[in-house]
Amino acid sequence: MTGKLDLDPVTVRKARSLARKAGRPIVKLAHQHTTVSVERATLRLAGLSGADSEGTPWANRLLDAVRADVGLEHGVALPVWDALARGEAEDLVTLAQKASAGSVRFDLPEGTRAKRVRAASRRQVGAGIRQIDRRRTERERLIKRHGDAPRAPWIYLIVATGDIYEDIPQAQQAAREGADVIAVIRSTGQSLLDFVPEGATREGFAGTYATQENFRLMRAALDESSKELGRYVRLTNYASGLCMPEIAALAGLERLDMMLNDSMYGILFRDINPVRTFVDQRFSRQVHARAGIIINTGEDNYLTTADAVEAAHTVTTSQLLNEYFAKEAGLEDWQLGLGHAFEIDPAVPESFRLELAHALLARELFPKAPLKWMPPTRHMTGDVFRGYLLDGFFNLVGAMTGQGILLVGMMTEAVVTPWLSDRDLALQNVRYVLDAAGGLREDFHPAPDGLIATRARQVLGETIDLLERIADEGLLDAIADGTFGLMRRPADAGKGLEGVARKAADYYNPASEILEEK
Amino acid sequence: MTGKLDLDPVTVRKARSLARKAGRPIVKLAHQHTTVSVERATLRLAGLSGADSEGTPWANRLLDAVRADVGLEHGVALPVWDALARGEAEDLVTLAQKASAGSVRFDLPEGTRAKRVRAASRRQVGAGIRQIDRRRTERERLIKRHGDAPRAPWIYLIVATGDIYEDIPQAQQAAREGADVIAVIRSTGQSLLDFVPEGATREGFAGTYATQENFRLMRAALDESSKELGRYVRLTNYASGLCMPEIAALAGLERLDMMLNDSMYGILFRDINPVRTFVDQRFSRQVHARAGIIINTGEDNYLTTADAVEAAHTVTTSQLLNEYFAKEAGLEDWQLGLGHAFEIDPAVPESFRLELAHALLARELFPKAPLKWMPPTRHMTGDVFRGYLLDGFFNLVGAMTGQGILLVGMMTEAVVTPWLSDRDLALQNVRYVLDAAGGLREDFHPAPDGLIATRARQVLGETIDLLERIADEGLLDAIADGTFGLMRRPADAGKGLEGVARKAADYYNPASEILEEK
Amino acid sequence: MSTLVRPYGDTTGDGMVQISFTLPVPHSKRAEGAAQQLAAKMGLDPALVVHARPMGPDFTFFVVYGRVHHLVDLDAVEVIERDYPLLTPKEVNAAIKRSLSRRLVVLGACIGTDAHTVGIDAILNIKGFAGEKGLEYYREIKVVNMGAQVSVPQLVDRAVAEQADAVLVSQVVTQRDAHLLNTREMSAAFGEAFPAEKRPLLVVGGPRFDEAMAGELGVDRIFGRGTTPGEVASFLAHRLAS
Amino acid sequence: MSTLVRPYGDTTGDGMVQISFTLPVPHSKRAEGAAQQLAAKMGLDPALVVHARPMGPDFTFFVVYGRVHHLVDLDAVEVIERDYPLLTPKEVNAAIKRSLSRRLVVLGACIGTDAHTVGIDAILNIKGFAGEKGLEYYREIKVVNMGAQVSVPQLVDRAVAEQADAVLVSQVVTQRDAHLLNTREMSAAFGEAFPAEKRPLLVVGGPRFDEAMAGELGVDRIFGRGTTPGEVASFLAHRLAS
Ligand code: B12
Ligand code: B12
Ligand SMILES: Cc1ncc(COP(=O)(O)O)c(C=O)c1O
Ligand SMILES: Cc1ncc(COP(=O)(O)O)c(C=O)c1O
Repeated sequence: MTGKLDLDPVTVRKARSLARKAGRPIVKLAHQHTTVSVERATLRLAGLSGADSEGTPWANRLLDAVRADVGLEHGVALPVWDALARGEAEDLVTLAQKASAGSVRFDLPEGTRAKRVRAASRRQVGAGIRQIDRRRTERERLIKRHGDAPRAPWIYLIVATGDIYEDIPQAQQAAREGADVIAVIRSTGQSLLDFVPEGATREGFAGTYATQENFRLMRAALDESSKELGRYVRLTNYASGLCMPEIAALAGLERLDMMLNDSMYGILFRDINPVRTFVDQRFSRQVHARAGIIINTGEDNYLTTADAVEAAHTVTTSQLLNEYFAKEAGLEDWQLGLGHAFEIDPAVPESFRLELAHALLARELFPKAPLKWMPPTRHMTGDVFRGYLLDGFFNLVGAMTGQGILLVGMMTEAVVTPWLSDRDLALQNVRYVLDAAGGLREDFHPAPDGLIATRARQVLGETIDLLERIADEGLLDAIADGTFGLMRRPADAGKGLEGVARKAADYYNPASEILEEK
Repeated sequence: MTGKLDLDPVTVRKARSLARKAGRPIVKLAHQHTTVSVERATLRLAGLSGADSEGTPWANRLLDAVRADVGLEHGVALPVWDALARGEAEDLVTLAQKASAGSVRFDLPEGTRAKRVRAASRRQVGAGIRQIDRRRTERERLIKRHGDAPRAPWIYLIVATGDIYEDIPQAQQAAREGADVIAVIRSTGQSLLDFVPEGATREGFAGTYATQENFRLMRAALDESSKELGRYVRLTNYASGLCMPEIAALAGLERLDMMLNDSMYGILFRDINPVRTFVDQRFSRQVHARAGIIINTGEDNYLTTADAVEAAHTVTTSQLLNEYFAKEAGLEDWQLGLGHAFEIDPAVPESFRLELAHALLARELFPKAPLKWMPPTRHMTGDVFRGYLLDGFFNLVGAMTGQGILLVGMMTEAVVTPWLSDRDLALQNVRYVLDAAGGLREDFHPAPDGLIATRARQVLGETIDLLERIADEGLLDAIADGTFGLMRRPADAGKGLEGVARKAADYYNPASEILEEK
Repeated sequence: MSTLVRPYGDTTGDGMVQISFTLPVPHSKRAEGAAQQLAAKMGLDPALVVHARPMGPDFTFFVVYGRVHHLVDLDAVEVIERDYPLLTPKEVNAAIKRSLSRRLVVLGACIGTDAHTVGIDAILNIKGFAGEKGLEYYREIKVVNMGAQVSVPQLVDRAVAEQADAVLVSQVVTQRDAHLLNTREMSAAFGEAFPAEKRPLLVVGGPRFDEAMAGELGVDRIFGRGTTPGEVASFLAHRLAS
Repeated sequence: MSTLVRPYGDTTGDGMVQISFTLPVPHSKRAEGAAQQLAAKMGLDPALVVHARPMGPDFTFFVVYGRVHHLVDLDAVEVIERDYPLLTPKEVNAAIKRSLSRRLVVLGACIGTDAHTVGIDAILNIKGFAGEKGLEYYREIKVVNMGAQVSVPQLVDRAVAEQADAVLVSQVVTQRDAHLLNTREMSAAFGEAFPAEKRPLLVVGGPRFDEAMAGELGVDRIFGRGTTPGEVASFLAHRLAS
């Protein structure tokens, strides 16, 4: 598989160790802080679900009450299970209801009482994590029963109607036509909600809300399809955003198979506070690791605002950082759907070969990761014929460089969210390219000093320079300076900062404890 | 350029000598016969043009009168210039008019009289051939002045409105958008007319009549475009059919740059008598050789009726035969636009790589010929999106295998004769593929024992077997047996047979004489 | 299935369609407005001109997306449904044998200047089409295939000579309505050459015919895109041998 | 140029267009007839259904080619033509200086949940678009760019605080008419927050707006696909500094 670029192993090792150097302080930061969403995720793992009549989840209600009484810095476990131990309520929902009615006061247990409270919380959260474990086993069993995707790359299709009940038949139809992975695009704006909506929903804009019930409905529908089709059809949704940890927990509980989860996406593209993001990210990835979920990172997004040639090395840099953070959180190579994209202006001479160079570099830097290969979006126009052609050449790069997950490009990218027929046409395109030209990989041998190899080496060189700068000045400052996707995001600004707290000495979180044990 | 397939030179030599063996008897046949069209072409070279009030060309009128009086077997020159010498008319048109009014009788001169008559005819026909020479020089001068096509492959576009006055602006627009070669498709049925229509025409079906005036109008329009665009834009039309020799003469006189001219197309696809075709073909190619016209052969057509995988070796076989006949007639390597096509069913696994194998085989067998690469037609459907994609992959094969002349595929192939917008979209497609991926040729190295090289060797092997059979049983019998394009065409049937005559001992044709001299 | 439906883009009833066309006007805001106007006349509202590309100084190509408000009434759709049973070759042979007690004579050709024989060959040749054998395979059918570019007088003469029961004509080239002109010429010639009751059954086929036009063109049946030999054989048996 | 034109496929006046759509019906002859019916309602005559592809058990995708008989009347095309002069940055600065004698304050944002800032940034950031510098480059314009996902109340508050002369809003997501809903909400809020004569100039932009809808949406101007910063600056100068 590797070796077409003949990358220098010393350089590659250097790149990885620079990423480690840049990432380590961030991991330390994550150890030192907690967030509202980490704590709510803990409550959800303990079984708390549902919402009040206004749609505010009980997890939010309960956490807010706890925070008002004792602050966030000790974690939610001690005060909550203390209250339960005190008999304030027989279960978490009742406790949340009472708390939001103002009829419970929270306290911090100490000494042996604290010890017992910790154990009780660990038992209850542990049950949730065991449920995630069961889901993982169930996935393995279903894959064994129905069979896996028939080949690489896996074909990944989105649905985005905004209405889960329209999404379902569309997803089933997409699966029937060959999709190995279905992604339900999330409604615009959900990533900035500091709660996870409840129930089945029908009113998203350009996407459908990520809710536990929507997860469940879609997973059940795809289980049906898997049975019908004799191959396990995977389901994807989005973790990144203000509720990363909670969504990760719900995804694990409902047996989602992949999650969009990028270490910096929320910071760069949603102006979420960097510390909040890094803390949430680490917890959510620990949950994914446990759940056997494959993450998809978001480097492709950089190229929708920055130039894909000039900024190619920022993609590689971010992939190395994402890899470091992911592995630190316990994810394995096969779980790393590192992102990149076919976004070079098609008017650039040799653009196709430059794409090959970038895609091959990623392939050879991360030989065991199921890279996520994203279609052209930025240079798509209303000329749907041209768009269909570009998508074909995108598919060809995917095949020639052995990408693991192929996001299917839509000819209407610049026009509308995909129509039923767009997906059908797009799949025809993928199928033609893979079947007719997939084997071209065998005949593809970039000359050692040709355009492709030279370009790949150049990007790797620029990556090392950039990583050196980042390791030097610190990742937070680099982000503040607009290094990625041209966005400037200072560490002390951005959304969700008020949901971050530095852990107190007695901070306790049973979920983290269990997840770190592994 | 060569060497990617590592073809065995001994095998290649063997293929060529078999083609020679199969072709030589046909050349002999051509030497022994003449046809009405060869003789009319001779008259046209001597300056006879125009038609009677019913549209029958004077060349036909005159020849028919001659034939009625003395037969065809002596050639038209002796009786015609004899009549002129006798003072029956002061020029050819007047002679033709009188002859068709029945007021001249033709005779065969003998002895010294015949000698003088021959000399007179040679002088007059020689003037026509000198005009062709001047056209050739003019072309060379214009190419020098305006510049040549900017790169290979040359981009070849068709116009086909049926109306020369609609064709002209469409052709100019196509040139503006990047066409290096414009082909005016001929009206259906013209190839079966045993005369060349006269004047500017506006009523063709699915194409425009090939007439001297239409040639002139279009060439003048493209001369304007060449000036406007700073590159010489080439013009193509069709020779094959019952009037091959005459059309070749007119094309030379009007400075066309390429001609569809296949040694067997008329036989196979228009049921024209084989002897008629081979005789006409040889003469017409001698004229093309003199005029510096590039011929385009028609092997692509086989694949519209036969299966492109099963029949691949018939294409190679026919290319070798066309090459032999062309060189024998005086054409040089750079004038051999040997045809082949992207016609494998896209549903066949690895179809794209099989196309590469076939296209590369042609490239390496004929390293100096500007191969004519034809787009998919047979497997095009009303799904214009899919069609646009296939055309893109067709273009890619063209670029990766160094084809010389790229016929631009149209997404509406299965629907309508091309629209203005189809051509524009098609050119965008070509431009994208050549600019973005053209260089991929450098990175393309089929493994010595991989699918591509193995397939190419297999096709070459089957070609040798077939050529052996043909050389053995004779080409005429092979054609009668349905060897090519699944058509059975016996040598004693087919259209135009009545226009063939075995030459008499005193046969004389000044055009042949001059053309053979070279 | 409801009998009233709308186009479906992304959700039920959204009515979304895609169109493309060229206008003979130079590209400008006005040209885009003109594209919008045409789309509106076609019933798109709203209509989004999502792509406008100048093609030389005189033309602009447009891609438009939008919602049409037309309803499609499935009950009002007229289809030339098969009004005869689909028979196996065996059944066709048996029917002919029973009712004619001689072989049925079928004459086939591409008429006019049309040289596309693949379609008629698909129907006539043994090899057939889409896995079905062609009419030559039927023991009780005698097939005379005249091939390409047959003139109407030739065809009529041969029909007389062969005492054809049915004449099958293919037309693939449609530019300037060539197929319609040729078909009309053909049916008129047969009308003249034969008394009505003796005229052979006239069948035309080709990928761009409207199957509903048989009456208008003076023929007995039209077969379109994707026809299989079995359908044709069954039709012949139904009309000539039952 | 004649003022009445038709689509151009292959020859002048042929009226040819291409359309594609999906119908929520299983593939069958009837479905093809339904496609034909829709095409006819759109004005195609003849209409050729050249492609019909079943998509699962419930849907069929169609491609149709045909001739429309609609005429496009170029004189009747309504375009929002630029009704103000196109100025250079220098001229814009001079005009503002002359008539306002202070800097013009422009507030920009993507409102609602829309996070597509590339378009508004193209207008506002120095870097600009299509070779033209953005409004930040203009000495006499003060630009406040609030970025993405700004709520309407936030926007109004900031407009008050900055004493904005003009508010520039971008909307790229259009699914379920999000852009129209958000724009209406925005204009209504400004209507409530300001007396009519004090209300800042409201400008919206995005690739899928119909520029003729400004009145309907309660804003002063709409800019569509491909707008350049210079056009916007000139418009502002025209309306606020002349
Ligand atoms: C193969 C082909 C050729 C071959 C023909 C070989 C041969 N012996 O037939 C060659 C290369 C010679 C050729 C030449 C030309 N062709 Co051509 N050709 C095609 C092509 C690629 C495929 C046609 C085909 O074989 N289809 C497969 C058969 C099985 O399908 P079918 O014909 O539809 O037949 C089915 C049904 O319609 C029905 N049917 C058909 N006839 C009949 C008759 C009866 C009685 C019945 C019951 C049923 C029936 O049953 C059949 C089986 O289901 C098409 C493009 C395309 N992809 O469709 C262009 C096409 C038909 N050709 C076209 C043209 C214009 C030409 C040329 C004039 C120039 C050119 N562009 O190449 C020349 C001249 C031909 C002439 N004088 O007629 C145009 C016609 C445009 C139009 N609509 O008017 C097309 C559409 C290409 C294009 N877009 O320009 N062509
Ligand atoms: C880049 C991009 C993104 C980036 C945005 C980064 C950023 N910081 O802006 C990222 C990756 C984050 C993104 C995310 C999403 N996107 Co997005 N994205 C695009 C993309 C590829 C390009 C848009 C763009 O940058 N165009 C270039 C700019 C310069 O053009 P413009 O916006 O038209 O602006 C010009 C004019 O319109 C005008 N203008 C625009 N605004 C204003 C304002 C004023 C005041 C004025 C005067 C002028 C003006 O001037 C500009 C210069 O000429 C398009 C597809 C495409 N090729 O168009 C999809 C697209 C816009 N995205 C879409 C969607 C649905 C999303 C997502 C919801 C999910 C998804 N499918 O990815 C998410 C969530 C976004 C959210 N919450 O809003 C859809 C919208 C569908 C629709 N019509 O409703 C599109 C069309 C893709 C698709 N077919 O699904 N996206
Ligand atoms: C890694 C990642 N997370 C999340 C998202 C979607 O985020 P939002 O829901 O905020 O649009 C994307 C979008 O492409 C992404 O790449
Ligand atoms: C070599 C050759 N000659 C002639 C023609 C056209 O012949 P006709 O005018 O008979 O259709 C073709 C068509 O593709 C061809 O390939």
